[in-house]
Amino acid sequence: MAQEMFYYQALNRALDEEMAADDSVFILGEDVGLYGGSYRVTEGLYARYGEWRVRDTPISEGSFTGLGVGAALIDMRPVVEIMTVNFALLALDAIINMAAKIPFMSGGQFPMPLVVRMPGGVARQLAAQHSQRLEHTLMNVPGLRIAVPATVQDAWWQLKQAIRSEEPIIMLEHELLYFSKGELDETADAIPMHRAVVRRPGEDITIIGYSRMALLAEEAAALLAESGISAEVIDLRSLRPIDWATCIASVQKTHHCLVVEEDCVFAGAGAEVAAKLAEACFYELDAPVQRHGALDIPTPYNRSLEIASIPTAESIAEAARRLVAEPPAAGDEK
Amino acid sequence: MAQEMFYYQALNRALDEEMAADDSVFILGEDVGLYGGSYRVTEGLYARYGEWRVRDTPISEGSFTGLGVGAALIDMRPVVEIMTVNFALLALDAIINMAAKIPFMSGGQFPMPLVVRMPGGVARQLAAQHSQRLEHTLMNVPGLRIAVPATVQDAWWQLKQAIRSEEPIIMLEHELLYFSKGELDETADAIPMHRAVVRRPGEDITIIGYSRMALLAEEAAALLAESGISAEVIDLRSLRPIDWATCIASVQKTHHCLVVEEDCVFAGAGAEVAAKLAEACFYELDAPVQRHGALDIPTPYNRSLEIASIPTAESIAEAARRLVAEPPAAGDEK
Amino acid sequence: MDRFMLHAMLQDMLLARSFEERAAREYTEGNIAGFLHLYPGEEAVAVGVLHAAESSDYVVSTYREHVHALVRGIPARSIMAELFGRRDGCCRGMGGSMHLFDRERRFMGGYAIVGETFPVAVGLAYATAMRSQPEAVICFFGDGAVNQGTFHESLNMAALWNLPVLFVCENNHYQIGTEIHRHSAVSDVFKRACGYRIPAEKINGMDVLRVYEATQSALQRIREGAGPQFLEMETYRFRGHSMADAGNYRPQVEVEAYRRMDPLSIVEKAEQPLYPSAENIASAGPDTINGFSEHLRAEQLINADEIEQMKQQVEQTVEDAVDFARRSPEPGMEEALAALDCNRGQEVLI
Amino acid sequence: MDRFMLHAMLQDMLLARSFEERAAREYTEGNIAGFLHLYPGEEAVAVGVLHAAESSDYVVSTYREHVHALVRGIPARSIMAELFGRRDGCCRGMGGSMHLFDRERRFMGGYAIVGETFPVAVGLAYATAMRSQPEAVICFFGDGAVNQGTFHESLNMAALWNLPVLFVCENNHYQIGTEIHRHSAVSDVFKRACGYRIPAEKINGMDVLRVYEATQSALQRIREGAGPQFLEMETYRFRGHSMADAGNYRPQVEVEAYRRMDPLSIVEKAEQPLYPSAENIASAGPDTINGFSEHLRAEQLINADEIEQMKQQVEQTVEDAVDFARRSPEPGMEEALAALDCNRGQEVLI
Ligand SMILES: Cc1ncc(C[n+]2csc(CCOP(=O)(O)OP(=O)(O)O)c2C)c(N)n1
Ligand SMILES: Cc1ncc(C[n+]2csc(CCOP(=O)(O)OP(=O)(O)O)c2C)c(N)n1
Ligand SMILES: [Mg+2]
Ligand SMILES: [Mg+2]
Repeated sequence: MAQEMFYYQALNRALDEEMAADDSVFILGEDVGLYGGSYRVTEGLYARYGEWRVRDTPISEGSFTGLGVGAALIDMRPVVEIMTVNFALLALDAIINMAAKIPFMSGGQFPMPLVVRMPGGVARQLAAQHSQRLEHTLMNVPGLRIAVPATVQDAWWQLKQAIRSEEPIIMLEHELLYFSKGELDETADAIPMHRAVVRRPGEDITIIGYSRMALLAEEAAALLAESGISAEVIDLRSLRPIDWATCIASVQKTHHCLVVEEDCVFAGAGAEVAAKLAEACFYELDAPVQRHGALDIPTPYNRSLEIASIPTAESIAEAARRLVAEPPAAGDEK
Repeated sequence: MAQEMFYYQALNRALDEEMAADDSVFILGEDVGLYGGSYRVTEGLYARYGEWRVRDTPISEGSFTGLGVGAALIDMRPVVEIMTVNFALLALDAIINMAAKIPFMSGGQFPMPLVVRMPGGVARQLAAQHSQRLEHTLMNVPGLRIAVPATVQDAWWQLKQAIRSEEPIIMLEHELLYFSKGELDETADAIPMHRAVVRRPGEDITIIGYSRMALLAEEAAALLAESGISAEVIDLRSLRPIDWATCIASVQKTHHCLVVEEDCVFAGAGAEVAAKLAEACFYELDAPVQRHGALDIPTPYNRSLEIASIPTAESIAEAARRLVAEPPAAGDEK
Repeated sequence: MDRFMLHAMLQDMLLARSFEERAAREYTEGNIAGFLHLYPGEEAVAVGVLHAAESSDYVVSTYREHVHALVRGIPARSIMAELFGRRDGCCRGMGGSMHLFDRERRFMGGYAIVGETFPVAVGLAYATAMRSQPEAVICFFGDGAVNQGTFHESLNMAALWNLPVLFVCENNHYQIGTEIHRHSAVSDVFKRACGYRIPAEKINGMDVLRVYEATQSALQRIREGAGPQFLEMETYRFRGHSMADAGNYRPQVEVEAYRRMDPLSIVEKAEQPLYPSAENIASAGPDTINGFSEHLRAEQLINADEIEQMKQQVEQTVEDAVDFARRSPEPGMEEALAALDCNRGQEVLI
Repeated sequence: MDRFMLHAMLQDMLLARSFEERAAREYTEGNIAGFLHLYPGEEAVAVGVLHAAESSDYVVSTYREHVHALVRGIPARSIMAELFGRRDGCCRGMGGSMHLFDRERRFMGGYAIVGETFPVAVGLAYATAMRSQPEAVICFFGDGAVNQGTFHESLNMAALWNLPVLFVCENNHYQIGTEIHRHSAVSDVFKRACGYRIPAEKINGMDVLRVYEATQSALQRIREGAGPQFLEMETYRFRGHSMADAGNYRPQVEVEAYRRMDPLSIVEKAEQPLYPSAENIASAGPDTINGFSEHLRAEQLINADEIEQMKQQVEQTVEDAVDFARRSPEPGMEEALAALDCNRGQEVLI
């Protein structure tokens, strides 16, 4: 029953199905309605559900995200789209100090069935202000959950799961994945929202990634296979909580671990993954857990520099090669 | 020539001296002027320097921080006080997308001699919205520097160094330290702004902390000494950049490392420290690097729960004891 | 307005004053900690507004919200227990003074970050409008909050989509130690509403009856579909900003002048002025509320005995609340974790 | 206004149009990437405003800033090279289309996060006022930006402290695909200034002379110490929001109607209309700029030859800019790192 489609279409379908099923679900964000969404994720929904359920907002990220929080207090299920993660810096008070804390501060009286979707990552020459990554910031917030779908199937599953959950959930979608194609099987049994999956089994090294980096890790594994290295690739699918069991089991088998991220390495998302696995697998590791991520600079506009600032399949493979060839060189921050 | 004073007085003196020396230095923030500052840091300066140089602002964190950015573009040296770090969530666009990126995006044309001071940390029953920690968020931003003074001497040194620097610098001051006493020696040779210091030498374990946690680590070391464990305590003093050399040298000696932080452990500031040291000292460590930090919940208002949610000298000592008694138990997230 | 209503309002004002002064004492004695922002002086606003509201309306407030919560009907016991950080507090000791919530009474929270009340109120109103329900949302905030970006963003959205929100500015002239003419380009806060086509009015917030009437007619307009309304309540706080603030930045004459207009004296002025002495009042300049006070007494809507009785009742309520709070147990960590994950239900995460 | 000035303005408008259309072509050919926001249709605003400014005034702009940069005097070469991401770009290829900066010309940046221009402008003005310097700060922004919280916060501070800022709203009626009546409670943007005591006016932004005059007198008031001023320039963009947007949300009749008011035609209408055909114009309704155009021709301030010559010059400038950009080398990573640490100097960190 699988159907081929774009990632954005899978998200669109998830929204459409959930809106049809539950009229407390509504969407709000800039140009989500009449215009159909900057990345077409909300295409067609305005015509179908009308302006109250697909609400075009002014450029007021702080307040329309807060509006979602207010509506969620009385059992609406708002799906806020922040046009890109870069603008979410303006909405962090609503997300961190309100959505994540109200259920707790109220002593458990209030649900927070809020979903905040935001396209992000380094796309193509959008320059420093439009290439912000925010996963590290959101990960440190108790009360939030974060999904980072890399595939068409996960985009559909995780968005549906997020909308149905009573907790505040951030969906980090990658701008370069919207127009990637994949299979959607609506009949398959859903994987739990925050479970990691082994995308490719292997013996020599565990490569852990998420979102677009999980796909590059798979490409890297193919390259590594050519040089006789068998890499196991894990797609985290979720950054909060993280499915440690899947990661640990893999590292216990391969004894080598490379964490790949698009975040800047210093204090990025990978720091948590590396710190935790270095601790949990201390006695199993044949080499230090290494991180491979973005250079510690704002993203340059120039295309070659932009490419050089974040991991590629080749650079991942190269980092993995160095890691399995003991002892590894120190300090690999691509 | 040392003089005893409060931490807030050391900051006040640093401001006063720099303002007297350079009339491009000015202060802005809520109630910094007539009122003298919520924590008395700017006391007396309004009377001395007048309203243009000590500017009381409306409650408009996003814009008055941005005002500082604008003024810094033309060689003013603004010292922005965000009344507490909790309100800095409203100013992150100005800090992350503007202050940190403009020098880079402009191709190196513009300086950014901006200082943003913010009291933070868990104080005393201020509840979840007023106990936000933000170090993890700021650490991941290329272009920023972060100082976290724990002592009177460092408060004075680092604030003066920050004001004189041409780069954007965040001063994270701890609310519970303002009224702590210590010695200030104005004649001592300044330690470089981002150098870590060994506060107490030891042989068996390295305990790394910053801000108030560095002081608790010292107390913990005293407790450990009673049980015959010799702990070396490092005060990072800076979270970006981090002085790795000092940390690595210590871990190479003690072969054990405990990272203490007030941030929630999951994806907190300590994740970077632990990940990096686990990698850099892989072959020297006798046990995994462990982190000891805040529980993964918003800060409860109730006093006992609040205390239980963050490290204490006792809990640090306990974590250190377990760590040196090999093999350590898994998963210590106080 | 009938006698019953009037008495209820006076009783709430007395309770508010007494509760807050007691909270101050408990703070001094170390039973309450953190930031404690008290309401004395501003009672007419909370009482006038909330008596004009329906119990189905939603209320959103700030860190200075004890009295809004009390008048809304949250028992004094459960508020005091929350201030004590105890298990029987309305938020089980997790929220404290600045974060009172009561789902059942539609008290949608005290928010401690200035400016958060606006989008929350607009969100509640959006949901209400979307479901075509007749409820309104009452959003309280101070004069200082008006300068926060969310004020602007939220008022624009409320007007654009014609949402049922009543914005109530408690203009006590100060943002902590910064007087309004030093924090706002316009000292008449209601003028800020002009940029959004929102009808706005300045009301004497020391006069509970005027507050009541203005609120009633604003809520009526809202229910008729006129969209958001804005009321600036001019008022004054007698104490410092919080227990940490002695309020020394204010001229003593100013404090005295406002004490003369103590809202409590509207209905009981001659009987027993709580704050200013009778001589002070006599020597005062024009007191905008004397008229009302005299009117009420002339109408014989209350007498000295009734007031005395009310006061005793109020004192008892507060005493009982403190007693209750004191005896309530401390919450355990498992309760904190349960509060955090209150919504997880049976959801399988991993 | 003298002939020389008028010609300079026309030349800048022609250059602006030509530069932008060429950028669009280079984008289509893959030489420029990222988001590219073009200015055709709005030229009268940048040209009118910046010709009225002094070179010592500061300019702050958005992502739609190429033309502001050009008119400010940044060479077309160095802007085009920046769009190409090359080393000789005004930001060495680090900033790109949305982030043009030029310290020397006081072009204080293109900011890509909507609303950032406000506090930057206020900060520049604060510094200027504090140093008692006579410069003003010109802050450009769109109609959509007006709903961002920083607009409100910044205007309040500018008015409160009487800062020398000229706020220039380029009201092109759209926030990407959302028309102004769907994003703002008031469609007359200038009305937003009323909440801050800032004098504000709506100007026909398709009429370069009117823009010039209004700016000149606003700047004069600012320099006389009258504090911030606000000008709403009503204008229109002929293209989509960016190269990624075909602009299909707009009725074709609307696009055509505004094309008839093409600001370029003010001074050269009869000669060679760039956008609408002569027939289109003839069949048009009232064209607010015909009056000016005729006036200028009647005064014989320009003739066909001069216009032709100007056009050739402009084409050559643009051609040369593209050529220059194409030949400029790519920056290396060491240059990126140098840009990041530009201010470190001799500072010892650790
Ligand atoms: C965003 C933010 N900035 C600063 C503060 C600190 N603060 C708490 S109350 C307050 C003053 C608020 O004044 P106003 O809105 O007039 O309310 P009032 O306290 O007078 O009732 C300030 C600055 C805060 N809580 N949140
Ligand atoms: C904070 C923020 N939110 C959203 C965006 C995406 N965005 C870029 S331009 C734009 C529309 C701006 O409209 P307007 O201010 O009218 O300027 P115009 O593009 O019409 O010149 C939007 C929503 C952004 N850059 N920044
Ligand atoms: Mg106030
Ligand atoms: Mg526009």
